[in-house]
Amino acid sequence: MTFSLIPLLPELTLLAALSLILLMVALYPSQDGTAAYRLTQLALWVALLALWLTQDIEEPQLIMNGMLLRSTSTLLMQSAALLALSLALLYGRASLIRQKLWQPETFMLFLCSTLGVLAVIGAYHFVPLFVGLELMALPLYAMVALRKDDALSIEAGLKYFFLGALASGFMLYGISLVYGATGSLGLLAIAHLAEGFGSSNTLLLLGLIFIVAGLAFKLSAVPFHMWAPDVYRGAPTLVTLFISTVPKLAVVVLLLRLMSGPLSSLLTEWQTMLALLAVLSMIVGAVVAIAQPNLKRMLAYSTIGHMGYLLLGALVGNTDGSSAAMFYILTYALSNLVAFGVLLSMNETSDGDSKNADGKITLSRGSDLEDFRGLYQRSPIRAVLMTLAMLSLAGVPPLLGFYGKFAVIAVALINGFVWLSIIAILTSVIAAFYYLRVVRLMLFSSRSEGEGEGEILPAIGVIPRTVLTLNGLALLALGLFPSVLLDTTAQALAWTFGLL
Amino acid sequence: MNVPVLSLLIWLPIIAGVAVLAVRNVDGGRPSRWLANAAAWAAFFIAVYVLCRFQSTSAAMQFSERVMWIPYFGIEYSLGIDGLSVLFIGMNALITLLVIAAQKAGSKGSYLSALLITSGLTYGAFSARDAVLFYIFFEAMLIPMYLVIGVFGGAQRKYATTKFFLYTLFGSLFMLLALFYLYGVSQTFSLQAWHHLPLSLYMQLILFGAFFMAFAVKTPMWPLHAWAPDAYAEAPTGAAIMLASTKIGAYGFLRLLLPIVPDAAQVLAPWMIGLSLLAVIYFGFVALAQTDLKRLIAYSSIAHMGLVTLGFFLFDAVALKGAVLLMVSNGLVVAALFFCADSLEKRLGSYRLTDCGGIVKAMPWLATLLVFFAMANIGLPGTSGFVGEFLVILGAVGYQLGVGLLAATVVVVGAAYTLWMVRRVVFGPVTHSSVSAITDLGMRERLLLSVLAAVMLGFGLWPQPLLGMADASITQLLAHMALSKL
Amino acid sequence: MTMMLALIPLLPLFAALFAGFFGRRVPRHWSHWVCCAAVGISFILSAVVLYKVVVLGFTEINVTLYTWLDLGSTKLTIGFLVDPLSALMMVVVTLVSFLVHVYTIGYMKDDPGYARFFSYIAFFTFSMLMLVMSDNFLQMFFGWEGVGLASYLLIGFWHTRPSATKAGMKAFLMNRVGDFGFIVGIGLLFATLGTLNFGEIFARVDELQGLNVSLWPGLEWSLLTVACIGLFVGAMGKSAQVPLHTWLPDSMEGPTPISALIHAATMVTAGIFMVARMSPVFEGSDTALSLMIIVGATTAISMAVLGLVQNDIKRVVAYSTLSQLGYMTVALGASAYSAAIFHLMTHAFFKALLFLAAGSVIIALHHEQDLRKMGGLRKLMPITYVTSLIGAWALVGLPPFSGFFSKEPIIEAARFATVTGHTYAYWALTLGVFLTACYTFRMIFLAFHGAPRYGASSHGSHKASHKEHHEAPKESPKVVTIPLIVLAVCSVFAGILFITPMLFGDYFGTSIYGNYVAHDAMARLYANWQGVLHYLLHAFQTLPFWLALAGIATAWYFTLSAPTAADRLVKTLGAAYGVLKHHFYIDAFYERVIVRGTHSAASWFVRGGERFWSEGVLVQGTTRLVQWGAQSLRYLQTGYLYHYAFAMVLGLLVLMTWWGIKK
Amino acid sequence: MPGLEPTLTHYLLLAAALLVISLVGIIANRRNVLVLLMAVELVLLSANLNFVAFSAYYNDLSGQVMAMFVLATVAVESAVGLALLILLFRRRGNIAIQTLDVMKG
Repeated sequence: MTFSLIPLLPELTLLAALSLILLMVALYPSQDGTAAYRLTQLALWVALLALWLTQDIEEPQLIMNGMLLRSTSTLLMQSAALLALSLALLYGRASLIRQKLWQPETFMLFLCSTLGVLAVIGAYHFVPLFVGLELMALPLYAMVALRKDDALSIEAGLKYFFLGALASGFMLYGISLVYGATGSLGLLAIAHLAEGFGSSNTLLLLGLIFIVAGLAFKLSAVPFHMWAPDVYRGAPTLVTLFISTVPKLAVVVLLLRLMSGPLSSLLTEWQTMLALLAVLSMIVGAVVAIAQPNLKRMLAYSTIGHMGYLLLGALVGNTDGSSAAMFYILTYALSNLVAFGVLLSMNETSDGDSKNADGKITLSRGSDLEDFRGLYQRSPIRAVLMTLAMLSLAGVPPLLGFYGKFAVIAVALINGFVWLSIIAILTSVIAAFYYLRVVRLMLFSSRSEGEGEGEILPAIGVIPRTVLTLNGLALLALGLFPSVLLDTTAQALAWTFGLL
Repeated sequence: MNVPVLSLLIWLPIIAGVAVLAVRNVDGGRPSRWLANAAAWAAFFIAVYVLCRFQSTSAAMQFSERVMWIPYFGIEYSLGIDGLSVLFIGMNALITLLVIAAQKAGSKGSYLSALLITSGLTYGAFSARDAVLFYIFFEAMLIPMYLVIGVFGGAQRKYATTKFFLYTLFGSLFMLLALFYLYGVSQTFSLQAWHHLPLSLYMQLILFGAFFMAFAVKTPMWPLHAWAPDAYAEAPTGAAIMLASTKIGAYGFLRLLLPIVPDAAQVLAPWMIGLSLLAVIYFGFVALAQTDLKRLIAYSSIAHMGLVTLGFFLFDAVALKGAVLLMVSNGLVVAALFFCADSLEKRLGSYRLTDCGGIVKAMPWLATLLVFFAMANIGLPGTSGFVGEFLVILGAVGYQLGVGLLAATVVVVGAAYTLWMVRRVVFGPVTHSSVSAITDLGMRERLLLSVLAAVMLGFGLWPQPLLGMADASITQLLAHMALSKL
Repeated sequence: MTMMLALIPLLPLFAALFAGFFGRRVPRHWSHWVCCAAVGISFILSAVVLYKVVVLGFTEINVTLYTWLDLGSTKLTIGFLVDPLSALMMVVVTLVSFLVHVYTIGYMKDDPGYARFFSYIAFFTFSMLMLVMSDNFLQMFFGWEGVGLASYLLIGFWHTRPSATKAGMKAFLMNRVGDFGFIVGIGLLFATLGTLNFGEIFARVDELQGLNVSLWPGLEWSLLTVACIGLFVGAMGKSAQVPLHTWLPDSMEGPTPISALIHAATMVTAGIFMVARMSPVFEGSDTALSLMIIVGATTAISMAVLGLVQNDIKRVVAYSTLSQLGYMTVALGASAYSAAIFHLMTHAFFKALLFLAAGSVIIALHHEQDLRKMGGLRKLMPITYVTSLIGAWALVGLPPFSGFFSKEPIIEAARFATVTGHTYAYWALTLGVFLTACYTFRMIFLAFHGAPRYGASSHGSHKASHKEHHEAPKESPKVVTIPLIVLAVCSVFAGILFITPMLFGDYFGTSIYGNYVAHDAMARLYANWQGVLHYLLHAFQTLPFWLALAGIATAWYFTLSAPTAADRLVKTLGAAYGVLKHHFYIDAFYERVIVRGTHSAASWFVRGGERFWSEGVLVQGTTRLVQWGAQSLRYLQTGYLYHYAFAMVLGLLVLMTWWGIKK
Repeated sequence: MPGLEPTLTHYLLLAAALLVISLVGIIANRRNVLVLLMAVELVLLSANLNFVAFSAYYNDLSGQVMAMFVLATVAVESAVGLALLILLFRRRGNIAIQTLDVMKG
């Protein structure tokens, strides 16, 4: 039994960078994050390069004894994850420095989690899958609580940790039941075995339910969403961006993979459960976001809502549905990057820093909606980019976000999920309201007092600004030529379906 | 002859709009205004070219362009115009030109830019032959409109814009569902193909509901109109005109709803007629109680749109022709009245009827033109307003005497609120301290309004050329609607 | 020929445009020269046309100018139909219009809106000519509304007076109420016959017989009746028949020349003209004829009664116009269309004359219109007096003045008519003669006879007269008196000259159609006709003649012989007098019920429909609902870790039960 | 005793019981974060028990391999959890759960 390590080059690159940073920290304990940051970016791009060079994109292949899958869809999603992290770090660099998180450890955590993401996207066996999930999740708990002196950060970290651990437990329990039902942990083998069961196998069904619960938590689908607003709010914004984007890519792949392959015999049960989750997520996401005074919190509910739409596409359970869901998550990630990119360019201060536990903790500034009042006058570029992001998230043509909604709702409706589609459009109208509120505050309102502006709006570096602008324009450009992304996704899936 | 004329028409204003935005702060905004004017003129001439080259004897799509755009869903970038579109292309060109040309020095580049982009998208919506393309143009218009009203609008602009945006989005998303369904059935988004798609009555009724939501909001029809008066009243004049004059919602009825679900339209026609009559009478009365000039114009426009939708659902050639002509006319009249309101507001600082009054002494030009436009709004023969109104009423009487009687009330009610407005604004005692000090219309305003007046008069005295362009397509539409798709 | 016909309306139009656009930039007299010349040429051309029609025998000239709209099924065209009926109308219109134009030069000479006034009246002439010359409903409606617009603008000519602008608006709106019926009538004809062309409609009118129309499914009416009633409602608006008459007295807010031109001689008779033009259609519906005869008779008698109690000289004439329009309508109802048109013509002359004479008095008295402040002008203004007297005689219908020849046949026709209500009409008209004589001569006596009252009563009570009342009133200038004289001549001779061809000859030929079998009033009149002379002599044996004399005597008694008797009579009448003084409370009804009702309905729509339902329930309601949902769901997000975990476990359990239920 | 020989079902029931206990522990515990940590670990361990039981049942080693991986994960998880606990205590001076409600709604 021999196998080549070449296909693992991307993962290995990240691992190498991780180790190198660890070594650097050991050797030069007092250094700041500059070197680690550069190394991380380098590692990400090298990994991206390696990904594209080592893949034979025509044929999906199982490597490492059937543990991992390499296919066009994993290539796409892994690339997306790496790219998203790279952009996120670029946008969040200044923010890290301001929040005194400019340390090598920060980047180690990011790399570690991303390694988990790559593993999950590639995993075709429950062992690497579970290990990947944990590898992805555990650093996140630490990252959320990275601001060790910020009460909100710690609170968020704890909440995320406990609930995340519980969800991991659900997931694992579910895996164990599936193992019990089939006697195998390899997805390919399970797929073959489960085909004969139909939906009569209690263990398999129970297992499915636990797994869905675990996945729903990762996706922050209602009612497994409760962590999301608090964590989004409490975590350093860069971490929030990461949580809302990169792991979601992995979890979507996981969901689609389990649904289309190993557990496809239970499609009706999948659909019923996902439909319930989707409806609740769409409604809660749209409705509760309206009452949020804080942008990060609002975006948490926005994510919840978006996951509802994504599930709408996913639950269809065929190639079209899967590619729609995958396309959706990509459009969402791109739009989200812009929104958070703008948010990261603002200076967040936390008045809670200095208070102790007995005192009342006032929440921080810099991410409240009020801080965006009259933003256009003070910083047009931020306001315009944020507007693009909000309209894209709201799904207004001709921005990219529209096509995401277009794809999932089209697929759902054509496949007969009429009521879900109607709920989807009703909630997207409600959702449009809160996205527009941000636009309205930035563009239509003016700020009366002028104090504290420099503090909130530091200058943005040339490179982040350029890249962020390009990212924002990409929402429009891809909106005019959506086929670039849509065809890529669809083809990636078309070539790999059955072995997603 | 392969110049993509329609693409040029669509993208030229949009690209110019972006360029205007880019240079808006250069040299005190002069280049941006110059550019905007140049673009508006260029688009106008292209539109004139299109109108001239248009073969009015044919009901077929002309100036066609087809490129596969989103192959995954089979969505094509497919353009083409027939007799129904061409009138509105022309009107959009005229209105855009006037709106842009009306801007004096000092107006913001971003404002002009938004107007240009809206104009380009409007051309797109009128020439799209693919449902998704239509939808995108239809919806994308929301963004510049939303921004321009929100930034440059009146005191209640935030509330008004939000309502406007959400209402329109709400309606059009239902249409999107209908498009998806039709795509699911036919595997294409081509409108042409959908026109011949057999559909069960049950499905047609559902699709009707979905299309109705979109177009009834946009038209607007009762009871989905609540956004319109606020949006018209709060919008800056140019935006209000672009919003009220382009008639894209009513066009949607003609282009999508009627040909795609003709049987449902037949079945539901009595309800639609009822809603239209309700609009005519109800909005007429509401207009009567308005104290704000712009709101009065807004309600008047909505009331007339009731007559337009009435014309659609009578399934009568005369009424349908009248409805199309009324759309064009109402676009012109509303634009003219909004311009007048704007001229007044610039001088008196208010749109309230109680603040105007007795302007005839100080502003004979405006007074004369306003009376003329009021007469066009009333539908006095010889003005454009008469043609459509008359034909729709004729059609309504032919359909059912009761419907005709109710439709004809517009003759009285329309005159009542319009004359009331004229009496308050033009005649009567001077109620505002600055009325005596104001100056009459400047050269630019005079020219602008005179052009509109001349167009309305010409259209009223000889509407045949206009109808001639649309005639073949309307006839074809009627013939098509008469065929059952069951 | 086409060119000449086109020029007849277009010349006044060009003049109107000239005066309107350039009037303020060129010397004042250019406006009146251009307008008078244009209308004058129009008159000459019209006379030529009439000559061709009558003498050269072009009985019907039908030309099409252009296709206004091609509807596929039919072409709506603009063109002229010239036959004896329209030729006559053209001459009357252009003649009166020309005289009024000339008169205006004197009457309006100090007005700042001089050019504007000429522009308006020239435009009016254009519209009126388009109306009478039209060969189809579309063009007729164009002229119909055009004259309405001109009337609106001219009533509100002195726009600084709120009462004037209000009267203009009222006139327009009431006419629109009429138009409502008119357009529905046109629509019915169009819907059934598919054409708006008069010739085609007349040719196919038999197809309409027996057809029914349903207001809504189940309620069926005769189509012809509904269409005729619709058209007649239009005529009621334009020709100010009860109950759509109240705008006409108010329209006296306008300058006097237009009262003469528009609100006496021409525009208000457009309704009469239209019905006469549509005679083939109206002949098909006894119900419509009956309605006309009743409405006309009611108008004739009730407005004559009101004329008795007016003190404003113009209003007296206005009510007399209303009453006379009632006579014409009765004639129409009695199928005596030619009698109606004949009376229309004579009325145009003598009523224009009376108005212009009243105007002459008004200028002489420096815009004093109150009869109680006149008196004794006979000596000071001899021409005005004599012409007024001729007008009054004509109006009262004393032989041999024109009014006699036109009114007498109408009364006779009412008697001979066969439709329901003709007896009522006959007695109403007969009594009307007495009343007409009363109010007309009351006006003459008050204005021209007795002692002057204008100097004495004007101490401070009237605004403008303070400075001027020292100057004695004097005769008006030539531009004013010459039109009076011309009209007086017409008033004297028009009847005696034209009664034979117009009523009993075949002047109208086929242009007026009467069903002389079913509605044989004209036939019976003709049977009694033994020539003009006999008719004159016969007059002294008829009731109307003596009633007229009695009326004059009564007027003389109450105004000159025993002025205090009038006051005593008023006291005796008491409440009844109040009813008259308030015009039967019709205005009050409109003001209090219709106008206020509309306004309160409008504000109710705004409050109930817009604010409560659309804005409150639909918009705010949805918003509140969503916000309430948001707050409720937020409440669930307590912030406590164990609640979050509980939610997850609950979710898990729900998924399980879901599956369990399905199982 | 043949009747007391534990079968697969017994192991599964035990694991399920452990799961329920831990869930109750998480929901009902409102004071101490440390107890919460223990309860959470118990969830994973109950799953682990399943793996081992099934592994034995199927005579398939992969389940036990999985259990090993899970054990390692549990250890890491505890480490992260405890670290967070320390942070909380340092910041607040207590580890009560009820105070963790600054963010809500």
